[in-house]
Amino acid sequence: MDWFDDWGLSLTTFLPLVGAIVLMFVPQAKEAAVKMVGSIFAGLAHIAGIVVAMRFDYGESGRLQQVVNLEWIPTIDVNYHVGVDGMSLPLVVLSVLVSFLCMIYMHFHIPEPGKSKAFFALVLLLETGMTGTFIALDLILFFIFFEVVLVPMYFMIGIWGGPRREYAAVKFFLFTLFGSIFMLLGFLALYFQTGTFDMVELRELGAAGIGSELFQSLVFLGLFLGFAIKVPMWPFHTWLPDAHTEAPTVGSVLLAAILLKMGTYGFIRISLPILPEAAIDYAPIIGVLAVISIIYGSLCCLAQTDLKRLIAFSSVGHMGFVMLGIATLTDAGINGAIFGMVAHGLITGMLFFLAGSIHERYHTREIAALGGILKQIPRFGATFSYAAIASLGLPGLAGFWGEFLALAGSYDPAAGLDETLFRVLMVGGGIGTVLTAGYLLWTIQRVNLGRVPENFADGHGIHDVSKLEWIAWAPLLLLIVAAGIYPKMLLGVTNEAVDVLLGAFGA
Amino acid sequence: MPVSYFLVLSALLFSIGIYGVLARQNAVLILLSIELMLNAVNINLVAFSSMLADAGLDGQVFALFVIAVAAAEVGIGLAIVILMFRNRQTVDVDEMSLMKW
Amino acid sequence: MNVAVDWHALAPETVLTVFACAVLMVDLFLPRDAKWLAMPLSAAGLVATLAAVVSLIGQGDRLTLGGAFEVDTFALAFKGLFCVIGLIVLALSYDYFREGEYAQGEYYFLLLCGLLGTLVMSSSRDLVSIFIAIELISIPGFVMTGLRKRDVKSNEAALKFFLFGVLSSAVMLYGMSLVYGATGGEIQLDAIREALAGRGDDPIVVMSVFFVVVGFAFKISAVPFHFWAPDTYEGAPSPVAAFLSTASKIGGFVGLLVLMFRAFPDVADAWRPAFVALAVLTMTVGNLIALRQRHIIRLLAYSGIAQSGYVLVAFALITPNGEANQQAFQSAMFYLAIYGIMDAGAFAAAISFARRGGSYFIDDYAGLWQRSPALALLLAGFLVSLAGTPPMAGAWAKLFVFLAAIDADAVWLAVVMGLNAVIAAWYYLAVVKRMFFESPAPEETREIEVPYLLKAAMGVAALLLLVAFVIPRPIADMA
Amino acid sequence: MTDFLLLAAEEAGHEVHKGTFTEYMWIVPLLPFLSAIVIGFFGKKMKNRGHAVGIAAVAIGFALSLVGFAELAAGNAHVEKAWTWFEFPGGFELEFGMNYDFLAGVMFVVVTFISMLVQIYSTGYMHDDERYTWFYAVLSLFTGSMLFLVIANNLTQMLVGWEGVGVCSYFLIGHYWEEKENSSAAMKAFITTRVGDIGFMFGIFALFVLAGTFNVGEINHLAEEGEIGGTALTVAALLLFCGAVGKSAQFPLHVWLPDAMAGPTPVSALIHAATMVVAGVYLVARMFPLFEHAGAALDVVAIIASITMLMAAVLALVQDDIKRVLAYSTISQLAYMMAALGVGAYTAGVFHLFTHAMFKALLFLGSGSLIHAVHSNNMSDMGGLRKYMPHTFRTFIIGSLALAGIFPLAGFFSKDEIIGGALRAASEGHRATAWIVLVSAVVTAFLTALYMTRACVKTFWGEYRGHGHPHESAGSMVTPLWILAIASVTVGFLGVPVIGPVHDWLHLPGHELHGFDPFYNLILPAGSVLLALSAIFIGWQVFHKGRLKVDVLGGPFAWAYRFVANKYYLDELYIRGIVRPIQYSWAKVAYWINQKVIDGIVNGAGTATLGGARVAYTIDQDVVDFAVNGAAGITGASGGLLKYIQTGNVQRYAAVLFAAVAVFVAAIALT
Amino acid sequence: MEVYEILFWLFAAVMGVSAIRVVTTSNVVHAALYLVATLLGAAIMYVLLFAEFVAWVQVLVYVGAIVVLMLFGLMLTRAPIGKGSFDNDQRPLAAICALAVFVVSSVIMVDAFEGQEIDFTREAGTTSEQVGNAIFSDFVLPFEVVSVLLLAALVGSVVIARRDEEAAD
Repeated sequence: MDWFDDWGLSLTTFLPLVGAIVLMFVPQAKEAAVKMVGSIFAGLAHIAGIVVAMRFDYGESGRLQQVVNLEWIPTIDVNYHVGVDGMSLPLVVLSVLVSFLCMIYMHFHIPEPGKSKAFFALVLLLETGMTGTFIALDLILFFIFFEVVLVPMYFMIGIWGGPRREYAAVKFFLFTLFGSIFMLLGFLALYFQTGTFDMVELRELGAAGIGSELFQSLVFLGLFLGFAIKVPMWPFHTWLPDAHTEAPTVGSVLLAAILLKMGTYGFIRISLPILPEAAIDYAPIIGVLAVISIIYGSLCCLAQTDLKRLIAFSSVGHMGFVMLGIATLTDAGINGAIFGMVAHGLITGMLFFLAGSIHERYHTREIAALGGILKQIPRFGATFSYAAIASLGLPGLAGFWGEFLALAGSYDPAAGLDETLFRVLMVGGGIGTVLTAGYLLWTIQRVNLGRVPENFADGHGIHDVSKLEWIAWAPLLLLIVAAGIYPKMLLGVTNEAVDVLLGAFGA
Repeated sequence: MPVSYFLVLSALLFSIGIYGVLARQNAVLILLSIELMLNAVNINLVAFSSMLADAGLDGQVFALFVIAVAAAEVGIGLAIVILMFRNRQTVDVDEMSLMKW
Repeated sequence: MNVAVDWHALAPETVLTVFACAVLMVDLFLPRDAKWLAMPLSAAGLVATLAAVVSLIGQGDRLTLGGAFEVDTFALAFKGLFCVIGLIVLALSYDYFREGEYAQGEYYFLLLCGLLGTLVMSSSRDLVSIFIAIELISIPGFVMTGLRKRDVKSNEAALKFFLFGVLSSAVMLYGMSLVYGATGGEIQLDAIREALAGRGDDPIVVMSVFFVVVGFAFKISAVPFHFWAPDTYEGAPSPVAAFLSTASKIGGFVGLLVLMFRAFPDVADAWRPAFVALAVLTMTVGNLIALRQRHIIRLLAYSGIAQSGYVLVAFALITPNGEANQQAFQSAMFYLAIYGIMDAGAFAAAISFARRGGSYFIDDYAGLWQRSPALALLLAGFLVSLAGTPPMAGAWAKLFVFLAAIDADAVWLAVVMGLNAVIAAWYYLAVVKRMFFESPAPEETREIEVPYLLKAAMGVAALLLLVAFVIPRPIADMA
Repeated sequence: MTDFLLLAAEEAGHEVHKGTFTEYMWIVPLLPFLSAIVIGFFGKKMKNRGHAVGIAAVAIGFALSLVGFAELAAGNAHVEKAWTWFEFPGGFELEFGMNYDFLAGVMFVVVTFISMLVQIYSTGYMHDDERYTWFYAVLSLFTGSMLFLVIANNLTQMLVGWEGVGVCSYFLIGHYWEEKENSSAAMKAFITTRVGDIGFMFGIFALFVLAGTFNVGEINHLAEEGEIGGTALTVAALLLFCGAVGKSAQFPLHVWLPDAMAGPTPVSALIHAATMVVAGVYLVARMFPLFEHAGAALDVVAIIASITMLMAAVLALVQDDIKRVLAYSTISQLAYMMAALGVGAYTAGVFHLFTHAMFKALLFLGSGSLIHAVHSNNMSDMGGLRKYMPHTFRTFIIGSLALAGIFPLAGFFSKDEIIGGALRAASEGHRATAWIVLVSAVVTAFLTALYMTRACVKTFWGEYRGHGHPHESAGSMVTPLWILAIASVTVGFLGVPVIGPVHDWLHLPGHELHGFDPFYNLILPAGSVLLALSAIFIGWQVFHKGRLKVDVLGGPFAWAYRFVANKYYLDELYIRGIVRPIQYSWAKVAYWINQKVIDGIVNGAGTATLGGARVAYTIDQDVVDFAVNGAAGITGASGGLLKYIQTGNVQRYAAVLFAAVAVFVAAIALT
Repeated sequence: MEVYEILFWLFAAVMGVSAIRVVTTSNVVHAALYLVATLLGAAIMYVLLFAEFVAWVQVLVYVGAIVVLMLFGLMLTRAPIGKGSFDNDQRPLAAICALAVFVVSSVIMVDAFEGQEIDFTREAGTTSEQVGNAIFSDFVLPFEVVSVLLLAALVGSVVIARRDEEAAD
């Protein structure tokens, strides 16, 4: 099984790709076969991911493990360097899990205009990109995976999306591309400053300090643009609502559950350890933007009439908490941030699933048109309330710890950061949580509670949660509560890695 | 005798050629102007080569190649002109505001 | 009298010449309905040439014909590339010319001549050879452009191309003559470099280099010397357009590369500004105008212009002392290699779509995906590659130029490139959008049947790009 | 894999006294949680629809609590044990622990006892409810969270339970969510309390930064030792108090509790009278040493409490909805407890918490029985019910008397203790605020008796004003009433001054125990009883005999009445001043900015680029206009001859180019 | 003033004038003839510069072939022999531009080759044999390539110019 320690990660990453290629040769006519192949490969990838997690040595989760480092393009010192540590492992597992669940879900929800083959292939391609981003330890490799994700998502939104899908797709693509160009420039600048693309080496060099202060802050700015757009942080977020609103259910789920994390992950994996001084300089800005995102996102949620769009904006708010946590540069903050990433992945992913299913049952996402879902299809309604309440950060559910730790961190930010400012930010975040509770409960009230509107009274085509839906959702639902009750499940994995990261700050 | 004389002469021819290229409307005449320019080139080359008599005859040879190529080009050019002319007779004018969208 | 000739070094050119003449001869004896046989013959010729090229790999650098002719990695790489492009172009041409019943034999002969020019160019190391090579590339081009003789567009294109071609030659030659004089009678590039060492600010040198650059700027259609290109490409038979925008243009670039990097680097300080201007103008203007194109060939034309802008960045990075030169040189090579393949692929797709009463209008691409998925997918692949996004090799091409730019501390150039990349992605995606996100016009639902050769061409190109993406190492090493 | 779910939790090591049973008190919270899960998943399939499980669980819990309390009483000091929940290298350790002492013990008894009775009662009251099972599941969940909150040995854990009970109360208040106002009431409750909770959370952070731990005992200890102090501590204490204000419905966050009456009456009895709402009091009591050493914190508590108790008592006087009467009474009684703590009368406060739980639960359940009978909350629809429902009548009267503080009922002792404590604190001048507390406490005592009299009169005397024929409720409902009635009569004696065991149980170290004092133990109680009796007499005269009719709607005091009837316009203020603006105006503005400004910029960039493209293209085409002019030339040529190729534009362009090149060369070469 | 200087100035003048006429005359045929004059002048210059061989080639190829070809072309396209402007409306611009190029380049060149003399005292100029040697020593490749090029040009012009009888495409 030792070979697995070398190749497990690559296997996890590239199995879906293989699947996509295999799918090409399955005739579209054989719908069932297509779905089978797709899910099988996603399933295999999932298993591989689990095995990776099992063979991970939690004793020293701060160390990069299962590392593979091969020459790729020697002329510019680009290597195929992959590995996981406590920071990336949860995200890797999350992405394989969610992709697999999406596959299951897709068995009976292929949005218009069908073409299940292409759809499955794209999801698999996407999975490769996402997983790869989290295991890459070489800047260029990271960049490649980071970019690979764009294309399938673009197609997914563009082909299977809603009415304004073209606009949304192009916006998504160009916006992200714009950011990643600057990110790339940052990477190259680092390369010529240090002569390596290797994150590990760069981290060591970074602790000592790379280049002049100006250089650092310029490079950080470049990376910041790339990552902040992906997160997305206010004011770079406007691609998100459109993309989410137009994307097919699965697309939104993957987007929310994993793609957004690539940005925040970039911050903790690359920006912070490699450019610590600059990070300290930028932390206040990031913090402020984060809090703006929180409050602003919540306010926008209150103004939404479209359920899916509302959830999209809620992502802006939640990712704001993640960024706030990162900005504090503290153990608590960054652990909280990672926790928040996973939690948001689970919860918001779940919410998008639900939003999709609501649309499928009621053929509308207009909040005003909906109502009494809990009355009509109790199990579904209950699930919805559950997810929503988890999303508002109720203790005992996943949503809480991320916010708690982020705020805790910002009450007592890292040395060198302005305490007063961050306490103000904390208060802002607190207000944000109240607003969050506000709009989510309001949504529950409008969508879930009350009486069933006449036009749906006949309940035609409106069925409660189906078996396959349960299968696709149960893991998320369980993990939400598990992570809430036993946060150590995650924090135990991450905190050593975070400690290593903070080593760069002499913390 | 200073080589500059020849150089200035070639410069003169060259710029006259440019003038022709810029001011003429008839394809053949433009071609003639370009021939002037090529001759300017040749004068330069030959002048230099005899200025640097000891440095071999590269300049003259170069000039020969230029002449050869020029001949080839003229041939092609006239062929195209003729072809075009021929089509003008046959093809209807209205179809010709082309290559623009 | 008799000079030692390294025939092995000359093998590719020789082989190609032989086959070219063979094609011409055979064509005379072929009955009209068998003229198409010229194509397989030329294909065989190219394959043979490729073989000859391969046989030279790893044999170390060879210098023959008194240094006029050099065979090094650089030359071999490009010769290989040109052969591949040539094969692709042949594949594109076959059905087009067979169905059009244009002068097939002559066409293939001229095509081979043009390719021969590119091969010679790859190895030319003195002014005369470079001049002759570029002429050999251009002159068949003029003719081939005019081959659709009944088509006025074709004629106009030919004439336009011809006039500007000759004019640019004249300008270039004037420059060369001055170089010859200024260097005290040197025509060998290395000798020229020695002669020019430390004369970076000598007016005569600067001027001569300028005339040369201007001449080449016409050939590679760099803004503001680009205006002939789109109309020419559009008017020319599409396969010829493919040839012009790939082989012919890259040939010009090769000439410029050897001149700038081997002959004139010491004068760099004088002409760098010019190249900076050229590069920025070329990519920006090219991209902006491409945004407005609705005719696929014109789109490809302008996008091609923009792409050469990225290559020109490499030239804008040269410095006399030149520790970054190597990087720049490699990036330019790498870019040209990738560009050749992906552009040819894109043309192939466009031609396949335009066959049999198809159209060149992007609007008509609507819903192509539902009509013939494979074609749509391939074209999308090429466009994505041109846009420089993974998972196609185009990403590496861009990356390398970025690298070079950053390496030379020309950050702002890199930024400009980046923004251009975004704009470019925009119009490439617009086509993709049409093909995938829109449904075909009701009457236009029939599948487009694509001839095998075209399929093969596109397939090979796409495969090359994918492979080059996964393992860019070979090209990177060669560059 | 086990690693992946790191389930092994190691001891975090605090001083642990061994107790035989108290060791295992963590079972008590666990039971309801389990029952909640069982009911939730299988309840529907059970023939009793799940209540049996819930009742059983909580009954066992009650038994255990009694046993545990007995052991405490027997002298085993408090038990604390904890496991690490998670920790960060930065000394940031979060525990998952239990801390069982007298305070917790009292709470345990109260919570389990009331919960048990309420659940029994609900079998009758909720019998026909369509969400019966769900109701029981949430009740169990609530009980569990409440106990979890109580047993917590650290603040974060407490916060978790705190929010847990909050969400349960949200569910239960909104139990009849078909009606919008009910779900709105639920939202109001949750969000209002959440405002306080944020303060609580920040308080936790502040304390952690000060004390470096979340552990209650350690924090209190450090506070007593004076290790931590100063403004920071005061701020921290006040932040904690924010949480208390929210949960215990103190001014200015009290507005949610009356609306919370939208929930089923048993819920009101359990959550909004006996248990959850006292969580705030419990928090302050739990952190009492901290508050004592936190500068002005206690004074703030005292003042807030005074305001609240008066305000609420007055409001209780004008309500028609019987549950609202009780709700406001609850608010003012909670304020009473707070006030007690505010003047340092820790024992009295906690004891009042205990007794109040009994009789207030009794009153709520009683009112529930009434409502069940007449199908209306309004006292205007009741009247003369003593004839129809004797049991309810008797028990309700007992409860009211207890609340009014008539000897020898439970309320008497606890309330008396508080007034005494306030007087002591005032006279001995520990705290300036004690006087305020004293005065308001006395007034409130009077008002309390008054509004309870009013309620009883309007309900049980006079003629029946409702519809149908009211009848006594079923045994399942009456039995709990009697049990609670008995409790209300008896429990008070635990707190008999001086000798009552409560004084030992709830005695804080460092506080002197007061011996027998005729003034405090005879005269003062007598006085307060007289006060209450007089209030009852007046009430009887006014509300029953109808003496001294005051025209509240017109007349000189109309404004006052309107002011009170509108709850001092506080709700208006919140709704109009805060909620609506955020919910509508600000949200709209933010979204407008999003769409128009930010997205406008984004799209603007795109449009600008396209514009640039258009310009560039036009120039390009005009300049390089080969074909068009060519066509023109051909037009000329159609005259017969190929005269021109009109390359005019190209040539002009080329001319410019050449000139430019020449200049460029000149510029570079000749400089 | 040496004889060759006189010759130079004389023919330089001739060349200049006729060159100007080439680009200004309004008669196509005249233009071609003026070109002939210029080219002959150039040939003389080559002779002066001891490049007889080039001079001969110039006369034969250019004057013989190219110009004749041109005239044919003009005839074939039946360009008007008579009057008529062949210029577009921007002579001034063109003139300025040409002048700029002339001034700049001549100034620079004069300055650059200050004092570079051409030695006319040397005896006989380069023989065709020397040229041949040069070509076949250093310029084999270009020579071969040019032959291909000429072939291509030939074929090309034939293809383009021939009337393909059948109605293709």
